[in-house]
Amino acid sequence: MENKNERRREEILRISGVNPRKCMKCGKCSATCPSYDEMEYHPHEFVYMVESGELAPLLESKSIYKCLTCFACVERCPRGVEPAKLIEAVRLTVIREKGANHLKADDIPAKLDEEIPQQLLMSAFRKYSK
Amino acid sequence: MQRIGVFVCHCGTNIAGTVDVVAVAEALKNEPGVVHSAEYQYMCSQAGQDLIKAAIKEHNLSGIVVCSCSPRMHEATFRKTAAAAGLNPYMVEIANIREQCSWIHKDMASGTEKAIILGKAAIAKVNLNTPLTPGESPVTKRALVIGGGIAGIQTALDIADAGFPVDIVETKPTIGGKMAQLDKTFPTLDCAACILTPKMVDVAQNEKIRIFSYSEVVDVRGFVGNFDVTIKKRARYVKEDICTGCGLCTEKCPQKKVPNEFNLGMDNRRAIYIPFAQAVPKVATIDADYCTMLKTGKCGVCAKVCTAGAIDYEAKDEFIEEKYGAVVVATGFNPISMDKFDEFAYNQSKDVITSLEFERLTNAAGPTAGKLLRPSDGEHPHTIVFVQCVGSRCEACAEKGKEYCSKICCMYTAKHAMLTRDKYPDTDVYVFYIDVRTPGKAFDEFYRRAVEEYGVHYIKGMVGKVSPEGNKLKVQASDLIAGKQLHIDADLVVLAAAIEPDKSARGLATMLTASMDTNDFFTEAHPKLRPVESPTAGVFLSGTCQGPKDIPETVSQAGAAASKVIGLLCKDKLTGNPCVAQSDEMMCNGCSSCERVCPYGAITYSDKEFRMPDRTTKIRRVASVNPAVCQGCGACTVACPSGAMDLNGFKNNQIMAEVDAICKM
Amino acid sequence: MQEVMRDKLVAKAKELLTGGVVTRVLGWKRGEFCYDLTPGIFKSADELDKEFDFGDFAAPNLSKYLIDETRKEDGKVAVFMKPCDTYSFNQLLTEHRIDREKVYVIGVPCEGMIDNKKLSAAADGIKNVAVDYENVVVETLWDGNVTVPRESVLAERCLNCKSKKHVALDELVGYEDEITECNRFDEVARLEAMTPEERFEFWQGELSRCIRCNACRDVCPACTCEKCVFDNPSSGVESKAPSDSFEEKMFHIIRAFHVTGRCTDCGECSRVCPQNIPLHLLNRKFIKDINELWGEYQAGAEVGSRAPLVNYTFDDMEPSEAVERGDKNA
Amino acid sequence: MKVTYFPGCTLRTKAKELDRYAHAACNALGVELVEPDTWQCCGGVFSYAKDEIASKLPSVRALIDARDKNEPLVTVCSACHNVIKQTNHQIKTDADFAFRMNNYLAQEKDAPAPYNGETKVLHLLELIRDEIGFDKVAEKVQKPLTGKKIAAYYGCLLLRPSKTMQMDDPENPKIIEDLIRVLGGEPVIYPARNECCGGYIALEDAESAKKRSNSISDSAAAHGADMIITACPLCRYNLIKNGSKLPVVYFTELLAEALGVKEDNDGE
Amino acid sequence: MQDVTNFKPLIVAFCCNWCSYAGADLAGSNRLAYPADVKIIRVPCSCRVNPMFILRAFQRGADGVIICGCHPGDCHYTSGNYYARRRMSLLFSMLDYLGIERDRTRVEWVSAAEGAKFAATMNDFVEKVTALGPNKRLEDLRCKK
Repeated sequence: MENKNERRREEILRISGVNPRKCMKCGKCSATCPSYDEMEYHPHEFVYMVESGELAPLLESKSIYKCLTCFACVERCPRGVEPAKLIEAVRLTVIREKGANHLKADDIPAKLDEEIPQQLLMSAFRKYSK
Repeated sequence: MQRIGVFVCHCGTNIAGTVDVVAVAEALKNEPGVVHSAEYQYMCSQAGQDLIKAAIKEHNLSGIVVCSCSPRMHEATFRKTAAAAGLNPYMVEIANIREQCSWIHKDMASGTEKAIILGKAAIAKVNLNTPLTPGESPVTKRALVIGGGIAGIQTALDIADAGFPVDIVETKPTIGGKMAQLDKTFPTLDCAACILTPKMVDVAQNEKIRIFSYSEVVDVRGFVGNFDVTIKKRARYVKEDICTGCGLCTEKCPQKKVPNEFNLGMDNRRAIYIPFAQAVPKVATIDADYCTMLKTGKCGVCAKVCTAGAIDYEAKDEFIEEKYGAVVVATGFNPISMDKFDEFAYNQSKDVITSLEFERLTNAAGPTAGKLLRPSDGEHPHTIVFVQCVGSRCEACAEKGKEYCSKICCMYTAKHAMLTRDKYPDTDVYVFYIDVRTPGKAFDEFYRRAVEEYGVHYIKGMVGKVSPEGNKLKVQASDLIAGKQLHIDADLVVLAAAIEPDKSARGLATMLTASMDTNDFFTEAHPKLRPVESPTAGVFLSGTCQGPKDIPETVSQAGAAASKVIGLLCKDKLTGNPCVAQSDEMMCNGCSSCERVCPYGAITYSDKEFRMPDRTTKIRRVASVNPAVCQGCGACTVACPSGAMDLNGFKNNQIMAEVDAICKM
Repeated sequence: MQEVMRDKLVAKAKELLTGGVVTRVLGWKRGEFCYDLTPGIFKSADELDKEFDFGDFAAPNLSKYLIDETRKEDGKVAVFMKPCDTYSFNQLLTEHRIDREKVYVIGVPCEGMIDNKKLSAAADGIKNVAVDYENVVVETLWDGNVTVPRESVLAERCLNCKSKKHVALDELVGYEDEITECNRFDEVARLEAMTPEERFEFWQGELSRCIRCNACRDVCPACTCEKCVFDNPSSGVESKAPSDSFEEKMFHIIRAFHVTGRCTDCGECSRVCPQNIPLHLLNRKFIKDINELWGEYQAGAEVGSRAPLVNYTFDDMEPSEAVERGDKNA
Repeated sequence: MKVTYFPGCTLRTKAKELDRYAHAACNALGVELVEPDTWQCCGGVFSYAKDEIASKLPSVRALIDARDKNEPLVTVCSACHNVIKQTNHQIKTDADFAFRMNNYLAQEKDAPAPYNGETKVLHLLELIRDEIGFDKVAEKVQKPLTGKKIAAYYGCLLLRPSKTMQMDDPENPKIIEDLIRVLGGEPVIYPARNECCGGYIALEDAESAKKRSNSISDSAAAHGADMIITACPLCRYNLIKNGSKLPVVYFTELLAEALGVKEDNDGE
Repeated sequence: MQDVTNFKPLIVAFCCNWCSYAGADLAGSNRLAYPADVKIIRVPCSCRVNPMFILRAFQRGADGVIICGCHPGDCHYTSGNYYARRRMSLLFSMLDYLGIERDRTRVEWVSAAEGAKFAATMNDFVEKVTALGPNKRLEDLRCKK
């Protein structure tokens, strides 16, 4: 168990390329986050919890689907930590598991409307499915 | 061939306990060049020294080796002894047979054997020693202080107080620097002008001090004790010696739309101006970029109203050449540009200001006569948000912010917050911080008073974005303790901008061959032990040009720099260390390798003519070392591919002889 | 085989001489044998016609000779340079050894030079040589025509050519070219991968052949000291005769160290070594280390660049790490 | 001037106007937009996982096509631009990624020469500013947008991450405002112009997208704008779908209008 | 075969005057023993150590050479040890390349306060060099038997 957690942590750090130790805990990422109210765990908490190995709550949290990858946190972080990349990596460790796609093709028809651009479907699939 | 005397010290039993000193003296007797060998209880005692002096005379010694304690202990002693007996002090070598032999080895046999080898190495070296005479250079008894802020002012006053003439070069039309722009000073809250302007007057009235205002240093040559400096005095189009500072011209000038830099552009001044009421020198200056007369030749109002006849539209830049013994750099700082931090909307709203602008907004001599009013509409702000660390501790991007902590922001922000709450109790004041750093006498107490007595809201977290909406500034921020994202409708946002060294510092460092760190702060000769000296001899550092500092620190460093300058100027002649590098021009390639590794800028090049064996002449570029500047590290000797560069006292062949002596078994 | 022919260079040299742009031309001179080109100064059209040569044996790097030439008072000297020679030229400019104002650099493209030691080994009694892309046809005194693949007799440095672009130039005769692949550090890496015993064995075998003829030093464009430490009695390492003493053993280490960061890897040392000692492998080791430890550095690529040994950063690697670093690669 | 043009999937379906007016305007400006023979959808979003290769192949193929023609690669859709520029940047800066990507390409039929980020990626806005020049555009304006108060909406994709996108100041951009001025309109500066519209969250959490989109259109309206212009089909969709009070149009449409080539292309 | 049991190596230590030589003095003052095989040569700065000195020592029979200087950042002359660090990196790497045992050379930063470190360093270095035995290779580099 310990081992699996540690492996996951390393995987998250590897695929994101983020070094959470650079964080100086100023909270500017969460100050800047447009999805703050929708999230249970916020960008700075992702950074802190990945660093401390507290992955389970993050992996189970809906917060990983609420990040818009708008990169405001990345842009404004004074230390170059790039929290959005870390959140994406956490999400990927979930949806890369077998059968763990968050968005399935079958869900789509119900959500379609006349005007939906292809871009939206493509983006959502990329973000929520493997 | 040298005539060498060897003197082996017992140091009581300190040496004699584990080294057979008699055997050492006996063994060294037969080394090449040795004509005399003796041992004695305490060589460093008066009797021991007398014994050495007598031997030098009796045996006509040309060099001596003392086998004793560490040279760090008594090398100077024995050099004096030798000099007293008429021997060049640099013909003395010490074999360290105490700290590096008797004290660490238990066994008499191996201790003795090693002591003999160390003695042989010292003898081998002395055989190659040559008498050295320290170079002497005169000292020009005048100091130059570059920068006329509080650091430069304090340094100049202290040097002048000791009786030495000092020149201050200041780029602005007046001295005073940043401190003149401040309102109150932490943690005592005394008014900056009240404590600074008397000092400015002292400077003006001090007969030893000359002020070159509106001037800059354009060239520096020479070395410690002997700097030749060229100062450019920019044309101010007003004769300084005639202008009385009455200020009539500054009221009548028709060009009213010049941004007033003293108030950071928050109001306007005229094209002819005196920066502020207590300016020193109190003379007017014409801003050539805006003056209609200078630009078009039509106007001349100031000349008409000046009863003293001080206006001179024909004035030209003047160049002054002066000699100095010491140079003090006091170029200070500036807040960084907020252009790259527009998430705080500095460029999008007039009501987002920097802390220095806030100082002017609360200063009685400022654009609002000391009333805290919003720059956009002149209304009194009811909610003020202070943001700390804007651009400080910022590692993300080099062209954006600074990696270091600017040190002064925590305290001045606490001051601003406290003063605002004191004067306007109806205002809500928020301070967003990452850490509050208040090391300093009565500093933390000050910050706590802001929180506890004045009710300033300190919130751990950073502001993410400031959005100007209507006449409000919507501030979106983190409250990390409460775990909330805050949204505050503010009337005024104040940014604690990071500070950086003045832009002029880099060019100056090049002229002075003084080193700088990656942030363009001047480097000190030693971070702990020589904090006010540059590694370049004769160049001293005062104030924030060396690193972020508050006023008390700046003033103490300014005084320390002054005392170092005084110590230098007190000397009539500088006696150098003769163990300096020396270039053999016959072998020098002129390749510049040595110059590039020299931390002191001691090496220069010139083209010299050499007569060749075939009677032709050849011109070659060759290096020469200024012995007054060289500190004798030897970096150049290894960088030199041809071996033309050598170090007196530690010559290649001397060290090689030591190696040979040690390895000859 | 070379794309640009001798006649074109001669014409260019004559034009510069008659036009008064230069007073003399530094180029390659025909020697005793067809493969024996040496540096030469040409002052007239006549001399050029008679003695100037260029081709697959124009190996000598002429940059070093400019030190003396530019100290002479009489006007400008034109010099022909292959791309790799221009690196040495720039390095000498960096070291203030040459007065740039007095030189007119004519760039000559290079398709690779033939190593006459390799050629002599392949064919005995060389009378004449014809070269095309693929082959070298040697007319010999005794064996008739001997044909060998060109690649087999190309100089080592040309097989691992580092650049076909001139980095210093006043005028180009011909064209510039690109290098697609350069594996010049492969041989160093191969040695690094050996055990210390094998390496010792290798170098002992190579360096034992040295006869201390000083040819490597004399040809080296970095070895331009007014007085070499090995000729200087006060340096402590002076010695001229082959002996068993210190400098004899350490000569090549010290020489390589003295040119570190200044050596452009022109390969002249190995070219002239009569004992075929691969001296360039010492220099290349230093270059490889420099690149790996402190970032890519090519001496002579840029005039005025700061050589790695007269530079530093605060977080350079420690010597112990620098030495052990290789183990991880292996 | 001839450039390689990557339209992207949405420009062929729901955002035909964005494409059509881009062609019309470029025609008027003397720029020929040439599509590669084949191209595939960029994927809509750039994957930040370092080990993600396959989803970036379409971008690389387009980049190679432009490289082989020695032309810049131009996009108009913000999303395509963001994905392709970031992919190009990753190839240039991440040697491991470049190595694996090239290995991948080497397996293909008619494998192209290894790609190392040589192509210059330009958004049409950048092409106008940096290659054509605003002054040249100003000369060609036929029907200035006089009196129109226009709010430029950047969103996140054009500007961020700014180190990679290098288009403009991420916090206080001006490229679209400058264009509006050149076209004779009056730009409206409002703080939400670089905020996110919600993007793909529309499919996951419509409420969240609504909140984001409304805050943007409300901010633009509050600052007195008559209309919002954008370069991104998804931004436009989110703003309109969530009830923007202001019309939302593509910047290419305004450009074509000012250049006097809009009508000719309407209803094609 | 060498008589390894009685082998006493010859070690030359170059110490900078300001830090390491003072550190060696401190080791002495604190009576921290290290083998008498170590002989110290005082130089003003580690940057004064010419690679020629090191090679000379080996050639004349030294079995190990160690250079001690101030810690990076603490150089009395501000930058000398940074140059020394680069020079020694290259020199040692070259000796390794020629097949000379790595443990015969070392650079160690010892401050004036680190008497204990100085003694410990010397003890360790002597132990490593003793284990290697006499320095035959460098001497034999040119003498193929």
